Amino acid sequence: MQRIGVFVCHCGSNIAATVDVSKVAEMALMEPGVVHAEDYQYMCSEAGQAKIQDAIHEKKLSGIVVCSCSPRMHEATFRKAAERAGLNPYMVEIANIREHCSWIHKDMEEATKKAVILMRAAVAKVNLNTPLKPGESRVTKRALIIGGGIAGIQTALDIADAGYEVDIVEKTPSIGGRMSQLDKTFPTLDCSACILTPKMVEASAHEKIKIYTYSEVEKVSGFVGDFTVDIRKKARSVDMDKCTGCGVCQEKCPSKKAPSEFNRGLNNRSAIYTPFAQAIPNVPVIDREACIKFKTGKCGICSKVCQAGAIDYEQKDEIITEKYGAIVVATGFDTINLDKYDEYAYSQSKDVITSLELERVMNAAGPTHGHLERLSDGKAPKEMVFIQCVGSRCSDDRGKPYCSKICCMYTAKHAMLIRDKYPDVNVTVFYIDVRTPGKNFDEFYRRAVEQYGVNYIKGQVGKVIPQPDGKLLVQGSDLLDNKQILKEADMVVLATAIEPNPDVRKIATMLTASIDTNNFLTEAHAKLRPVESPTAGIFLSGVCQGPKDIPETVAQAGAAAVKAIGLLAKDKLLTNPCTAHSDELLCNGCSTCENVCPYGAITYEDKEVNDHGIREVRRLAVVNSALCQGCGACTVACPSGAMDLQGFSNRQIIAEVDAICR
Amino acid sequence: MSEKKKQAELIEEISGVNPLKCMKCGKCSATCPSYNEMDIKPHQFVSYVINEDVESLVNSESLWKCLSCFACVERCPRDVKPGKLIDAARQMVVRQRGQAYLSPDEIPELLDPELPQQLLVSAFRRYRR
Amino acid sequence: MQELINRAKELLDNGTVARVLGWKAGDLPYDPEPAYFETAESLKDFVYNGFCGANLSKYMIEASKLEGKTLVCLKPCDTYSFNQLIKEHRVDREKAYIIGVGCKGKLDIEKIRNQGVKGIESIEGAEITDEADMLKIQTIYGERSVAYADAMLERCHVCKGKEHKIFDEQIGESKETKDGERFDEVSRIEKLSPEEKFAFFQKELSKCIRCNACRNVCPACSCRKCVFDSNKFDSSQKANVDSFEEKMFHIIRAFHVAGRCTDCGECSRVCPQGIPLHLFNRKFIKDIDELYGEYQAGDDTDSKAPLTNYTFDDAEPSIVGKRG
Amino acid sequence: MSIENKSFRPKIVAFCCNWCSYAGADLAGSSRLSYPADVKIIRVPCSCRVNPMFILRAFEKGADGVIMCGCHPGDCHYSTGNYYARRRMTLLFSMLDYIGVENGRTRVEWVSAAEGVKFSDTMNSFVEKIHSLGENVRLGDLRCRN
Repeated sequence: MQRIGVFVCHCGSNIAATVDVSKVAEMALMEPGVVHAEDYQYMCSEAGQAKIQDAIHEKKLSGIVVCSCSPRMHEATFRKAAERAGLNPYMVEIANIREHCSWIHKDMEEATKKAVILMRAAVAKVNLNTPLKPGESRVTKRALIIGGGIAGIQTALDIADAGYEVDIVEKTPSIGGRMSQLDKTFPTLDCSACILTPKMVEASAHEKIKIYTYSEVEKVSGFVGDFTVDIRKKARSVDMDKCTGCGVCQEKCPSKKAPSEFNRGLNNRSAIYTPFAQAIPNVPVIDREACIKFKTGKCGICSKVCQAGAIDYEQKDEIITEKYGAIVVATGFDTINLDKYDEYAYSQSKDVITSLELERVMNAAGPTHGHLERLSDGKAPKEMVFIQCVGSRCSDDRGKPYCSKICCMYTAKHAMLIRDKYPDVNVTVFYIDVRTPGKNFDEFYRRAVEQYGVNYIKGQVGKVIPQPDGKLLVQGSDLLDNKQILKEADMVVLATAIEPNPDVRKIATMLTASIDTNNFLTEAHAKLRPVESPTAGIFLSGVCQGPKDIPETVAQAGAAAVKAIGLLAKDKLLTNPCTAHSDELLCNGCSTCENVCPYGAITYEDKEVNDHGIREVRRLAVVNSALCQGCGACTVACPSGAMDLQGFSNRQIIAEVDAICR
Repeated sequence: MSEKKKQAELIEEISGVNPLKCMKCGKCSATCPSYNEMDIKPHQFVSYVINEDVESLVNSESLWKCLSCFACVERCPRDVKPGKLIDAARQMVVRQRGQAYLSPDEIPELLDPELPQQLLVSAFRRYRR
Repeated sequence: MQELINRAKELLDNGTVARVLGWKAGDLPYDPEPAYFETAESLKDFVYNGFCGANLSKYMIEASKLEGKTLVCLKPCDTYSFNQLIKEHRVDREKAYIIGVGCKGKLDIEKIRNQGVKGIESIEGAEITDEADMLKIQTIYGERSVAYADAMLERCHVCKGKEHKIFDEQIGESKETKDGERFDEVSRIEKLSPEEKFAFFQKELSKCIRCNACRNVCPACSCRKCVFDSNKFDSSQKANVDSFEEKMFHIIRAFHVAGRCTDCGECSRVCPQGIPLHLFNRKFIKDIDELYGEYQAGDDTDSKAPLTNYTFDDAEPSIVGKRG
Repeated sequence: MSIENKSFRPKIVAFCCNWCSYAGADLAGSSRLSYPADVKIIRVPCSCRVNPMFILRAFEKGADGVIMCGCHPGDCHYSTGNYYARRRMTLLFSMLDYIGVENGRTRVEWVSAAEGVKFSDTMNSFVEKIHSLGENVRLGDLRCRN
């Protein structure tokens, strides 16, 4: 029989206001095994933990039930407290009487009754708890970064500087990401390339960093500290060792009709290409869809002009298998598809562009060489209209329910830059709210209004109507003046909502990392663990976790790096002891469990058993507890009940069921 | 419950609109073809319902100026549908006059030159699908 | 039958097999029982007739542990069970010499008795070699005759086919007996109102005396120790008639064999209370076929069982309420 | 609803997977989204840990309804757990329906960690359903207590 102590937390008034905590403690004493019960204001405080520890010593407790907030909140706290008092940490169970009781019920009597039942269930479970000991697993001291944008680069640099090996896997031919497409950055207006390129170079030159560009993660297995990852290195058709990056092949390539991804499709590139001049590595790839040689078998000009003999049409995709201790996701974002917002005429007029396209137009390396001009006729615009919140803050299925966060600031930046360089251009911004929380952000926006004379109108645009003369008629409202506005513009810029890179869903599935309804990766705790995924060993960097600007991304990238370093610095990890175990005398050796195990943790061995005097060799399931993650799929698949899960055993769960239904 | 509150709730019920979802972006007014002829503008409809001042809405010019083109309904990013609110206010007026509950089969017979055009348009829209 | 005995003698004599697993004549003409024969002489008691319904596959679990090969006689439907046991690593194919025996449908003594036949002394026409469509029954009250088809087990009327799924050699002829649809009865029950369904099953299950005959005969219930006999689920409470075990036994048993049950029908055949236990198993089979694609357990030895498999777009559990 | 029904307080067991639904229930709590106190949650690591025996056990012990919540298919923390759970529960529920236990007493709902509102809505509608079905007598009386 256990000697159980029950500790009921008031959580200030969070619990005590709706649950009669002393009554719960009183009722606890009537439960089998309970030898001690008390309530206290804050069980998680030092004083509260001391009470638990004192009781363990004084009453020789063998099990603890804490009636408090969710186990997701403080289970670890109380387990550690018990451990310090010499009790096995897995002898602690939590009855969640806050999130599942006091916070959702108003009636005191009802809530108290429920709290008592939840306490009973936890006591019933603890009565069947057994001390568990975590196993150990090794840590591979290498990190994988998925995504080579500013987030991935920064995380990689920070981890590498701490002395650990880092591999970056980037899908496109070059690292750099979205930031490489930007012209200037707010709120300081430095040139994006000027601050990014040195980091790209640093990453590529770092002896601890290996970069796989034009590559994708294909398969992930294993677990924290010991992931095995297959990386597909797509055929570049260019030998990276031989290529000197002279660029002659791109110049001579006769196929120049492929839309440039880097310039958002605003102009074309050759079939053999590097996405941009500062690309790292500075080695082109052949776009096999666009290449004449690949399409017709004839051509081969690039091969002829390449003095280094680097062109290799025969190159094949290569799979590299590597082990990692930690994985950082830094897959970034893209702008949403605007098909559902036809009222803004994006598909009808070349002069309606997204803000990211405007970045390319404003950039000296862009399609217009940095001249602000209409993409339809090359004329300089006189009237420019910016429309905010296109697809952001939408509760219908056309857009995204969240604020994309960066648009207010980049629009202020664009408006300011245009007014600065082309003072005769009028700039009007239609906004719903201007959101500028951030250091020097509101000052920046005010400068756009006060110094640069940007015309901000509070009100959304309803429709953009292309006119026969090429102008764009913008119909919007001015809510402050209570007017409907009709305005002729030469160019319209849409502050298009951003969304997580569509690949992230596939990657999250491979990593078994959870994802929210908007495809942003979920953090382990919204406030306290913002750069970790709930899946151990997976860390989040940049916009894949939620909308962010560059300084925030860099800050989070550093934080993710620290978390990854904290993991890599360990030689051994303690594994979750709540793993499956097979009872040798009950096991049929039928392989049913093996078929449902997602981790390949179950194997079969011929073992001699002594079944009540009968000695025989049987085929038995054996669980590798380092691989087992404790899902329990096998326990239900097992027909004989031989397979059971420690910490969530059949008898424990049934005891809870019985206690609740009593 | 006060009469005013009842009216406001009736509007919400008929329209199926939750006016609290409005984020006051003004896209409805931006898009409205009858904007200039209206005394209460589409983006203001919601506040009249929230403030339980259905009476002003019912007595407004806008009530019969709205063409029921539903551009505002189509484009509202928050699913608030100001056009449905004003449509509901019209319904209320008609119901009070005792011409409640149109069924699609009845419409042809009711084609009366006296009947406001807006009602017809919105009725056709409502029963289109 | 003689051909079978001769061949068995031959295989025993030349040392191919160490023993024969077949049926031995019982005390009464209609109750042959499974038996091992280790010598040629002992085969004089060997029988194979219409009353040899017992599925011998399950005996091979123990026989696989014995020295040498065991000759086992399997009817077509028994071979599904044997395949399933191979899949679950419960029998050793190398330890078995399978003679696929022919089958013309197996008889149910209860069906004969239900026709008012009492005091049976002998039965003619049940031999596997007999071509007669009628059974001639000598009773203490005189001779009676019963149509073979009217005396057949339910399972033979919905036979899966007379093809042996696994064998080393085949002896004896088979005759098609299927004249009904397997799922008709399940469909009928499905269409009843909840009250009628409940009344039906309550009536049937109330007859259960928990003798465990169904469990013991079932080739899928091959666990070394049944969950109802271990303390793993707090489910063994023998003393308490009104316990969890008592009420849920048949549902849990059916669930445990779902996707593994070959529908051999042994559970219903052996039930002393005549509970149509196959109706539970068949319901699962019907659901699996309809929801996850047709699946016959024991058709092969390597396919994935439906409950250890999935597709991304499987039906949601709410489909149960929607099917009506 | 009759007065009798109002005094009926159903016993409802909810199995919630640790990673999504339990967290969803926590979110419902921290968002103060109420649902009846009749619902008691049991935490399991994954929906695939829920043995049909647990559900039958609950009914046998007097539960009036059992609901199981897990991560949305495709989002399982253990990749595939809820796919197995989905098949198991579909078959079990179908069997219970087959023996005449009202289908509304069992439910599976996929609730993510972000869906506090869905969790609370689900529990409200489930409790309402159990209220409309009344006390569960059938599974407790599957064998006549002659």
